[in-house]
This record gives sequence, C-alpha cells and structure tokens, in this order.
Amino acid sequence: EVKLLDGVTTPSENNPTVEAGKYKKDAPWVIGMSSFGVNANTWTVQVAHEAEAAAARDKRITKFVLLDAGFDQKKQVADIEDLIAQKVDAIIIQPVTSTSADASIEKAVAAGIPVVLHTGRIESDAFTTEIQGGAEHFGKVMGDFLVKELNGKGNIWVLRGLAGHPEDTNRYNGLVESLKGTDIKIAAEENGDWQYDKAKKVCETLYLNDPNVDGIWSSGADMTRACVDVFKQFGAAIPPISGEGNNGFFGQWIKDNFKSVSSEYSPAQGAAGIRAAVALLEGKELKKHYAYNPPGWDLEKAKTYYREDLSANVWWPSELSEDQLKEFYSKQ
Amino acid sequence: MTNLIEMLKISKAFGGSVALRGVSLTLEPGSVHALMGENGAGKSTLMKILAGVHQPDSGEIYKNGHRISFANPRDALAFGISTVFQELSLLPNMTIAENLFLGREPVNRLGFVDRKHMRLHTREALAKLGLTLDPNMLVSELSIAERQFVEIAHGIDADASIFILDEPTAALNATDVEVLNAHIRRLRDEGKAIVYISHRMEEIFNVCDTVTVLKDGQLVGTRPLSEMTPGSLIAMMVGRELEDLFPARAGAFGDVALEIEHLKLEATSKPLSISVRKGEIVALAGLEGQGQQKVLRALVGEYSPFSGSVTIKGKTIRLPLSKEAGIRQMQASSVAFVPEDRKDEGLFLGLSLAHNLSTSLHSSRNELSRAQGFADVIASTLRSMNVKAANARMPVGSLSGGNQQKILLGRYFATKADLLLIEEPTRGVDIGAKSEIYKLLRAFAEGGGAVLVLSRETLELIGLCDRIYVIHGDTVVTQMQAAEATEHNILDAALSA
Amino acid sequence: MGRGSRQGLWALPLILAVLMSFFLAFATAQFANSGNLSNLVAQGMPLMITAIGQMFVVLVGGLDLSVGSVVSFTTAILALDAPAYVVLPAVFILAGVIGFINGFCITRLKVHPIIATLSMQYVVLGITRILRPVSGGSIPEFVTASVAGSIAGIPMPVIWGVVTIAIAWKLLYGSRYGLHIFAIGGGVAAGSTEAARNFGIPARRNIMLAYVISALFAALAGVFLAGRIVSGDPNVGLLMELDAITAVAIGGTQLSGGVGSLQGTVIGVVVLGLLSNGMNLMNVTPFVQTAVKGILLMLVVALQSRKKIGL
Amino acid sequence: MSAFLNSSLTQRISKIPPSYYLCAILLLILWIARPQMLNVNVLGVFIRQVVPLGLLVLGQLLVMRVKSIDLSGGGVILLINYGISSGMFPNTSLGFYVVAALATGLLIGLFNGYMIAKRRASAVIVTLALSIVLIGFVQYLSSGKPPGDVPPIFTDLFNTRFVGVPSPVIFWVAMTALMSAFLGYTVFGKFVTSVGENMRAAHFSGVPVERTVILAHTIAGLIAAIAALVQTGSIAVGSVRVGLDLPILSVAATILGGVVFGRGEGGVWGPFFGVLCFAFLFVVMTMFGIGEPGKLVAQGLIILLAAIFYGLRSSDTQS
Ligand SMILES: Nc1ncnc2c1ncn2[C@@H]1O[C@H](COP(=O)(O)OP(=O)(O)OP(=O)(O)O)[C@@H](O)[C@H]1O
Ligand SMILES: Nc1ncnc2c1ncn2[C@@H]1O[C@H](COP(=O)(O)OP(=O)(O)OP(=O)(O)O)[C@@H](O)[C@H]1O
Ligand SMILES: [Mg+2]
Ligand SMILES: [Mg+2]
Repeated sequence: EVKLLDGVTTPSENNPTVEAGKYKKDAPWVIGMSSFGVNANTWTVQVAHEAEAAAARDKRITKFVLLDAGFDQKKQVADIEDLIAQKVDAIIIQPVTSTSADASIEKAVAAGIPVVLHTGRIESDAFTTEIQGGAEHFGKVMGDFLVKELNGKGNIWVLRGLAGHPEDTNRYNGLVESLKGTDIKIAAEENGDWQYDKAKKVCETLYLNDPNVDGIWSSGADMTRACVDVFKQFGAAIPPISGEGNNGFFGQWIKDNFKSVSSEYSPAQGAAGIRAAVALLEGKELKKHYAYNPPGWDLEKAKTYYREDLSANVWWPSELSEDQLKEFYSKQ
Repeated sequence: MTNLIEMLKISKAFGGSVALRGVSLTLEPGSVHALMGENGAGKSTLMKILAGVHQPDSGEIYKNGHRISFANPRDALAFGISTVFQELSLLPNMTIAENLFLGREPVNRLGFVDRKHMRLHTREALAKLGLTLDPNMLVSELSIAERQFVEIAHGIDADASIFILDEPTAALNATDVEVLNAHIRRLRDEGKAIVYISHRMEEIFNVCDTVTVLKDGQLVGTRPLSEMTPGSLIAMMVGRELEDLFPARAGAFGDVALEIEHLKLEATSKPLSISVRKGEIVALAGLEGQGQQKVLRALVGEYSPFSGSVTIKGKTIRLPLSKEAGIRQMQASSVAFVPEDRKDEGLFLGLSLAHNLSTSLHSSRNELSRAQGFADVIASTLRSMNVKAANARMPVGSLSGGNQQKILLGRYFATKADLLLIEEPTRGVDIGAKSEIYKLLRAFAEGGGAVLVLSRETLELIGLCDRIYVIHGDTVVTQMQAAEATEHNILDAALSA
Repeated sequence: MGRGSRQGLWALPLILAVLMSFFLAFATAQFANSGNLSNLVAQGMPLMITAIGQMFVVLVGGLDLSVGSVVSFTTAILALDAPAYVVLPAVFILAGVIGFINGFCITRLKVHPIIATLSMQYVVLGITRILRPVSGGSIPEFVTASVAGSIAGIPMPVIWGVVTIAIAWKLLYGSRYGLHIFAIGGGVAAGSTEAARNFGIPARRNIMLAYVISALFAALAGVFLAGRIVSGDPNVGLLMELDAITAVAIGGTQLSGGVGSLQGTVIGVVVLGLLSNGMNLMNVTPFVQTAVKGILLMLVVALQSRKKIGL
Repeated sequence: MSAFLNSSLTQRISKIPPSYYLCAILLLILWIARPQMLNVNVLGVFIRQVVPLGLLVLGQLLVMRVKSIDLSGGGVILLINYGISSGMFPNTSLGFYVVAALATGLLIGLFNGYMIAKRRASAVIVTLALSIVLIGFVQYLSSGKPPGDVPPIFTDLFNTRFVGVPSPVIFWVAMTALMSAFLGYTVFGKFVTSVGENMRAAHFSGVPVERTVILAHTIAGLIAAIAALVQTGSIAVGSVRVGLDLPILSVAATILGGVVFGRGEGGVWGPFFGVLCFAFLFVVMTMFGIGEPGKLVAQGLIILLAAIFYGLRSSDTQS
C-alpha cells in the first residue's frame, strides 16, 4: 500500500487497479508536470514549490520539468505535447478544464507514458491514476458548517470563485447539496474570482445594499479575509463565514474569533503527485482513483498550524521543510 | 447648343456661417469656365457641391434639364464629374498607379487586380503631362509638385464629361503650368466642360473662355473673358482697382544676417554660398526639384546636406543639423521657417485659429510655464492678415484654402523672428491678399528683418525680392538683382547651366 | 521597390524566426523532429487564423477586441447537442452577424473601434457563459477529424494553414477589396476616412467587411480549437485578442493602419509559437518564461524602428 | 448671429462625452431603486473601489492625447505591490516605499517614452511587452520569495476618511483637478494638444515633439506608480497576478470620457466620469442581482448604447 498524502482514501467502487510493473522503469527518471497555472495565485505557487521540493528529495529523479499553462487550455495542450516530444518518463497534470486536455492525455498514454492527475478531474478516463480532492466535498464541508450554525434557516451570501472554472462550479454544487432540505436561502450570489480586491468590492456592495445576512459561504480564503475586513470596516458583527487553510486567514480568525470553518485543500497534493509518479515507475501497484476528502478544521486545529512568524500567503498543511518555509515565507 | 450643367440658386451654410447664397452657374461643353473670387468667396464650396462632397441647403442642379443630385463623390464620379480638389488628397501609402486607378481598378477574370495594365496606363498618363515617374513609387515619396501632378493626372484621366480643377497649379511652376494648359485645351476640344479655379491671373487669361466671379458667397457676375482685362477682373473681384501689387524695393541694407558657406547638398554636388543681409528679401529660383528646397530645409535640419556651415548674426553652425532639434535651434536664434505643405506640415486643421496662431509663441517657452492667451497677438494678426473667419475659436480646417495660408504665415510673423525662411508665401492666396502679404514681408524687411524665400511663381519672385539666386543641379548657377531680372533670363540661367 | 514599403517591417522578425529555429535545432534534440514540428503547427494554428483576421481590421486602422470571445463562443455553439450540418454553418453565420454589428456600430453609428469591440467582447462572453457555464459537451466527429490525422501524408493542421493563408492572400492581394483596405487604412493613418471615400471607394462598407472577416476568421479558429480540445469551453479564447494583436504588430503591421502584410502576420505568429515551444523544450522554468517572452517582444519592436510615433 | 450662437451651443452639447449622461442615468436608477444609498458615506465606499483605475486613467488620457497608449499599468501595479508585500526591503518606512515606487514608475514611463518617441517603436507592443516583462520579473522573484503581507500603514491610510469622504476619493479628485489644471494652463498642455492633432505641424512650429511624448509617458508611469500604491493599500496582501484588463479598462473609460487618440474633447473630467460609470454600473448590476454572464452582457450593451447615442448626436450636427 502506497501512502500518497494524509487524508487520501481509496474509493472501493469502480476502482480498477493499475497492475504492478506496468510502467516500471529503471532510474534515473525525468518527470514532467503540466500545471494549469503556476502563477494564478499564491496557492498555485505553493503547489509548484511542494512538487519541486518532493522531486528534489528523491535522488532518482534527475530532472523535473515544470510547465505552466497560465490558465490557457491551448497552451496546456501544447505543453503536454512538448513533454511527450521530450520523452519524459511520467507526466503529472493539473488540468485547466475537465475536457480540454483529454486528447493530449490520451496521446501521452498511447506513447507509453503514465499520466498522474490531480487538483482537477477530467471527463475521460484515459489517465493512469488520479488524486482528487473533491471540490464538492470542499464546498459541502463549508455548507454543512453554515447549516449547523444557522440551524437550517436564514439568508446567506455566496461568494464564488472564477466564473466558468470547474473548481468553482463543483464547490458550489457541494453547497447546493448541503442546503437541500433546509430553509436557508441564497440572498445574493456573486463571483469574487478568489481575489481579495474583487471580493472586497462585492462584499461592500452587498453590505451597503442590504446588511442583513445570517451567514456567508466563501469559496476561498482571500475572499473570506476581504469580506471579514468589510464587516470590520463597517463596525458590524461578523456573521458565520467559511474559509480555508491559509496562514493569513488563520491569523485573522484567531484574532477576531468569529465563527468559521476551514476546508482543507493542501498544496502538498503537488508532492503527492510526484509520489504517485514514482510509485508507478518503481512498478508498484496503485489504484486508479484516490479521493482526498478530509474533514473541515475548527479554530483549535487552525491554531496548531498558524505561524505568527510567516506571511499571510502560506497554505496549510504543507510538506515544505522548515528551512524552505522560512526562506519563502518569513516575514520581513 | 444644350447646356451641359446648370446649378441654380445654390445656398449652403456651415453651422451658422453662410458660404453660398443663391449662386447660379452654367457650364457648357467645349469650354473652360474660370471661377474667381477672393479667399473664402465660396468657390471650393460650390464645386464640392457639384462633386457630391457637400449637399446644398437649397437650390438645384440640372443636366440637360434633368434634375440631378449626388449623395457622395462616388455618385458624382459615376455620373461623369471628375474633380481635382484644392487640398491634396492622394493616399500616401499607395503607389502612383494605385492612386490613379483607385475606385476603378481593372480586374481580370479571376478577380485579380490587373497591375500591369495599371502600370502601363499610368506611365502613359504621366508621360502626357511630361513626367517620367515610376508608377510603382509610393505617393509618400513624391515632392509636393509631383503629388499635385499625380492629382491632376488622376482628375483628368477619368472618363468624365465635366472636369473640376480647384487650384491645380498652386504648387506648379510656369513650365509645368503650360503642360497642364495644353491638356485643358485638349479636353475642351474634345467637348468637355471644365471648371478652372486659380488665383493666377495670367493662367486665367491663357486657357479660360468664360469667368464667373463670386464675392462673399454671392454671385457677382459671369462674363466672357474676351471682354475682360486683368484690371477689370480684379476690380470685379475686389470691388476696386488694385494699383500696385508689389511694394517698392528697399534702398539700403544692413549687416549680413544669414551666410551659407560651402554648402554641399550632396556628396557630389558643387558647393554653394548664399548670403542675406538685414532689410533684404532674397529669393531662390529655378526649375522644379533642382535643390532650392533642400537649401532651405538644410537650415532647419529637415534635410541632411553633405557638408557646409551657416552663420546667423555672427554665430556659425556646422551643418547638418539634427532633424529633431533643428527647428527649435533656429527658433532660439530668432529664425522662423514657414513650410510649404500647409495640410501636413503647417496647420492643425482640427484646432482653433487661436491655437494655430499661438503655437510658435508657446513653443519658445518652458513646458512648465503658464500658457498665455496671446489674445492681442491673435486679434492683431487676424486683422492685419485680413482673415475671413467668424471668430478665433473656429477650427482652421473650416477656413477656405487661402485663409488657411494666411493663418500659417501669421503664426510665424507673430514670433517676432528677424530672419524668415519661407517656402511659397502666397500659395492659393487671392490677389488682394497677395498684395497684403507682400507688403507685410516688405515691412518686415524694412524693420531690419531678412527674408529668404522660395516660390514657383517667377513673377512673384521678381516683384517681391531684392536679389535672386538661380539654383540648378543642387548648386547656385547665377545671382541677379531682381530689378534687372525677367522671367526670360531666369529661365535662361536655369536651363543653360 | 513599389509595394515593398507598404508592407511594414517584416524582414527583421523573419530573420529572428530563422535564427530561433536554427538555435533550437542545434540546442535541443527534439525541436527538429517531425512530431514536434507538427505539434508546433497545430499549436500555432488558432492564433494564426485569428491574427490574420485581426490584420484586416488593423489595416483599415481599427482594432477588434472581440475575437477572443468569438473563439470561445464558437466552441460553445459547436458543443451544443446538434448535428454538424446545423452547428457548423451556424457558427459562421453568427460570427458574421457579430462582425457586422461591430462594423455597423463603428462605421455608421460612429462608435470608436475599441469601445465597440470591447463591448462586443463582454456581450459575447456573457452569452457564451450562459450557453456553457463550464467546459464540456461534445464536438461533432467531423470537426475533430478535420484537425487530426493527415491526408496524403500532409498533417491536417498544415492543410488548414495553407487554406487559410490562401484565402487571406486572395482577399488581400488578389482583389480590389484588398487594395481598398490599404487605401482606407492609409487615409485613416493620415487622419481621415474621407480620403478614400473621395476616390469613390465605399469606405464604410469595406471597413464593415473587415470586421466581418475578422469575426469569420475567429470562428474558423474556434472550429479548429474545438476540434483540438474536443469540447466547448467558455474561456478558451480568453486574452487571445491580445496575442493576435501582438502577432500582427510583431509582423510589422502598423496599428495606425495602411501599412502591413500577410507574410508579416504569419511570421509574427511563428515567432510567438517558436518562443513558447522553444522555452518548453529548453526546460526554461515557468517562473522566468513570462519575462523571457516579454524581453524578446521588446527586442523585436525595439529593432523595428519606424518613421511614425504612436500606436 | 443668433443662429450661429444657437448652433454652437447645440454643437457643444452634442460634444458632451457619453460618460456624463451614462453616469447621470446610473445615479438616477440608484436613486429610484435605493434612495437610501445616495449619500456621501455609501457612494464614497463605491467610488473608493475604482480609485486605482481612476488614477491610471489620468495617465492613460495623457498618452492617448499624444496618439500613444500605455498598457504597462498592470505590470507596474504588480511590481510595486510585490516590492511592498514581499518583505524585500525589511524595516523601511512608508516614505521609502513611496519614493521607491515613484522612482520605479518614473523609470518605467521614461523607458516607454524613449522607446516610443526616439526608437519609434509601436506603443501598443512596447508597453504590453514591458508589462509582460514586469509580470514575468515578479513571477521570477516570487519563485524565490512569494509575496506576503502589506505593511498595515497602507491599509490604515486607505481606510481613513476626511469629513465623511474616504481619503482615496479625495486624493483622486485632487489629482484629477491637478491634471486638468496642468493640461489647461501650462505650455505643456498646449504641446500635448498640438502633438495630438498633427505631429509634423507641431514639429514645424517648434514644439519638441519627442520630448512631449516622452514626458507624457513619464508622467503616465509616475501616475501608474501612484495607482499601484493605492491599489496596494486597498488589497492589504501581496499578489502574483493582477488583472491584465485594468489597462484595457482604463483605455475604455478614457474613450467613454470623450478622449480618443489625438483628440481630447472630454478633457480630464470626461474620463473621470467614465471611471465613475464603471463603479456605478457594477453597483447597479450587483444590486439587481445580475449574475456574472448577465453582468457581462449588460455592461457591454450599456457602454455600447451610450457610445452609439453619442456618436449619432455628434454626427447629426456635423455637415
Ligand atoms: N467644412 C466647412 N465647415 C465650416 N465652414 C466652411 C467649411 N468649408 C468651407 N467653409 C466656409 O465657407 C466659406 C467659403 O469657403 P471656400 O472654401 O468655398 O472658399 P474659396 O472660395 O474656395 O476660397 P480659397 O480661394 O481661399 O480657396 C469660408 O468662409 C469657409 O470658412
Ligand atoms: N461627409 C459626409 N458626412 C455624412 N454623411 C455622408 C458624407 N458623405 C456621404 N455621406 C452619406 O453616407 C452615405 C454612404 O456614403 P458612402 O457611399 O461614401 O459610404 P459607403 O461605405 O460606400 O456606404 P454604402 O454601402 O452605403 O455605399 C451616403 O448616402 C451619403 O449620404
Ligand atoms: Mg478654395
Ligand atoms: Mg455608398
């Protein structure tokens, strides 16, 4: 049994096995990775760092090629093709959308290169193995928290991420799932693009339009921080609001002590992808699907991770070494 | 005989200013009809209405008794009315051949433009006008006179029955004008009707049969030219006889104001020297494109000569000057340069008269200093130049061609320079205004200023200047006192070199 | 010389493209293999098609910011649950309408091209997101087949490229329309649309047509892309208009109108394509790829010194 | 004569840029739907949201009036935001950041100006390329050290108010007035007008054309740096990405305000209201609960309609 990441489980149904030895290859290995967007935000930057660090820790990996699609489907298709042309030994993919990379993934597998997928599902099952943090689960953890806090009734605002992004849609579906059968109504629903400034604009506008709200479902940490700042700015009580595992948000949560939950979505999935690729090249047996559906964090757990000395942009949990954390994120 | 075209009681106003009031005009086939009048009289406006550029506010146009009207120039052209507009309007990024055929390009069966035919025909059309330009040259690479020729070639090459030529000769010299006149006579003999607008009296009497005079947008009258003399025509236009076109020459001159020494325009050309003294008006004469313009433009960095130096009021500067800074460097030494191409190099057509008049005053000052109104300078310039304009806030582009020229000159007069370098001081200016500009230039010289001028009108040079340098092949071939010069001996000097 | 100087400064990017190719061929083992080269063609094709369409608009002195949205919109329409003989004509008709509205607003209603096409970008993107909030759906077999595989040994993308260039070449250099495009643009660059109209050229109609052409080419690019990503996607064309304008400008076409060339535009696309393919093959880390791209762009324009100041 | 006065009045009215009445209409809608929102406190908050854009527009309109364009604002904002939030300069004061930011903006603007005026490179590509270089530079730096927190002083300043009005809004209005005076009352303003109308003619009347273009870009760079400082104050946190649409939006707001390449009928206040339009449009659409796709469609149509209305009116009074 290969250990990919804390909190990862193997669904029992419909989960074929990748037979042992199928992709076995002698070291040294060259591993390629196509990211949907390294520089999309600080979380994606950290995923890249986690992957690079994991690859560097394994001496059998002589070269790790990281390509950045910059949220451009066309470029990702091209990137994967370029990796195939370079004859890398395994390809890790964070797909930009659920369909756009399908054809090139099929091409890679046809060329005998194992493909590991994470942080984004695709519609085809041409890949070799995947580790998927369920976005629905992520949204549902947040939704369930609100349902519990509001005792099943009240008005909430919904702060969504980037319109048209599958992650956004799926998290939202998770929320819809948990609201089923309750009397909670969505009073307003806006896209904050997972960005602090856009979310702040939205929250200000919503607040000034109608400040009566019982809870806020926010699909990302920067948006949560922005919205909390808006309530503080107007001197209003902060309603229950969902968040995720970001050091800046944890600091705010601890300091202002409002009601919240933190959905877990570790950037160390980048490292898990490397471990899966290595396992395949070692010839170990893997399952096709790995699910990453950890429970939400409460304030107490957040406190154990929060680091006063690090900047707002670290995401928890992380596998970076203490040195790396200090190097990347030390304050001033 | 049927009248080809009748324009009846045409009126047109722009905004509030009336350009034409009930003007009628009859054009007959096989005749050249001169349209005369002071700047802003409404000549171009009347013709633009016939050419479909403007629509009249009231009045009708008939052809052989049938009412016609054009929504745009294309309709007019399709109807057989071809126009050479006053403001040059060729497209700079197209070749001569393309400009000539624009809008009526021949195509072969596959829809490809027949470039070969265009080239051959263009070469022919240019040859008829005595030109040997390569049809594949871009218009942007042509001199202004060459452009004017292409414009004319475009106009008269069309398959039309009516030809409108709005000041076609403003940028041409005497020999070129003669080539054009021959063409006009040919068209006349083919039974076409031609409208000819010009401010040059001798041309009118050379080629035209009938003349219509406009004044302030109203019809003064139409007469056969055989009944007219230059004097009576001027009187009809201006409302009085004009005694002296040119002011008297000066007697004595001061120190040397400008000294050009050992100027070699090209590496291979013979060096030339030119000097201008205070109080003196000096001209550069010669055939088209012989280097006169290069001399003038070398002084402001617009042309890079091979070598040479220039001394202005005792200060010597080596040539070539920098293109970017040349103008300003000269301005700092109180030298003003008036460019010939008022549409591209001279005026800000979309900006007010006031802005146009005051730019050079502003440009001698520091960027961060406060912009002044210069209201008094502007008012006095408009007055002394006798500009026909409603107010100083209107855009220069809405003035008539001649009034635009006055604004351009006015800008440089206003700078209080003491050395003027002028290309074409009276291009498209009516006879009354010409006389005024000559007086202004002479007054400027008498006040201690020096003038170096370039003109294609030889008579103007003789009448206006004190001394004339004749330029040929990028060098000075002779110089003469204007008092002794005649058209003949200038041409002789230019040709025999 | 003749037509030469109206074609813009395309020789320099050409030299650059050649140098880059040589460099990559020597520096990396994979660049020159046929697999990579045909990837390169397929990767660059959508941009090339859009850029060529954009070039028509730029030549008449305009700008079309709506092409990216039209590309996404096209993939969304193609992914609707309808047969190929319905959706394929539909995308071109709809694109034609979009281009027509752009052109109509600009020429008849006197809206500035940037405002008209930016508004259109928003509207079309909005409609696309309503049609297809997230990527998905299936693309007609016919379309996917048309971009994959090869005929008589020639890869399909190459055929797409040749056909597109041929159409554009005929429009620009083999017709009166092409000549009028340059004439109108020359007038606009010199300060007036009227200049060309005074020659009897139906300027406004031709400008309108340029926007229609631009939209149709964008739709064509959308069809190609849909075939490649095998799904409809509301974001696939995002920011493509900027890449298209960049490619056009790298190829020496002047954004003020009237000066430029088809070969320049194609070269511009090749330079951009070689750049991203080359950096991938050279394993340049993604953290510096963007900067390298910017510096190279800067170099190209810095060396293309023009006569005019401005856009 | 009275006919003339009348026509010049109608002409002047027809030249009122679309931004003015679009703004008026949006305020009217707000007033009908949410009268309680029309007070200084609430509007101030909304307007504060667009202050960075509004500042960027001040530079944009300047370069557009000399027939150029500046698309490098996105990169400038990102770089300065990174410089402040990454902790690259430990233990420094606000003053240092401000001076360093202004110097950065100045250099970037100067570079743009030099490339465009002296090297005669295409303004679109130069500024776009520079923006890409700057963004790339930040991405490179952030691979070694991702951005972190913005010193609290920025946020605190951003949140201050002055007689009920948020200080950033006052600052923006003051900057706009300053720019308006600068263009209206200095020789430089005249130069800008001349260069925009006809560069050759400007050159022949002695206007230092290249210097004017360079100066315009330098000022635009400086203003972009100021916009970056305000933007940094408003987001309180470092970022590795900034909307590439900010420069394009600033072009759109400028045109909506009546300034097009080379011509400046709308002056400085036209674009000011253009930016306000974007602010109120967002508020109105959020108020009515229009979703993201609907917002895009509505925003596009509204801007287009305003521009069409303007285009038709001003062409009626011509010829
Ligand atoms: N587009 C326009 N807008 C406003 N006024 C105009 C316009 N065109 C012409 N005018 C005005 O109409 C009057 C007649 O101008 P027009 O150009 O017909 O004169 P012209 O007789 O051709 O003079 P010139 O000999 O100087 O060329 C002038 O007062 C001019 O200012
Ligand atoms: N200077 C002008 N100002 C305003 N309208 C004009 C002007 N010139 C022509 N028009 C009008 O515009 C219409 C079309 O002009 P034109 O033929 O030049 O454009 P076009 O692009 O050819 O359009 P079309 O497709 O209608 O032929 C004409 O009906 C005419 O009335
Ligand atoms: Mg005239
Ligand atoms: Mg027409």
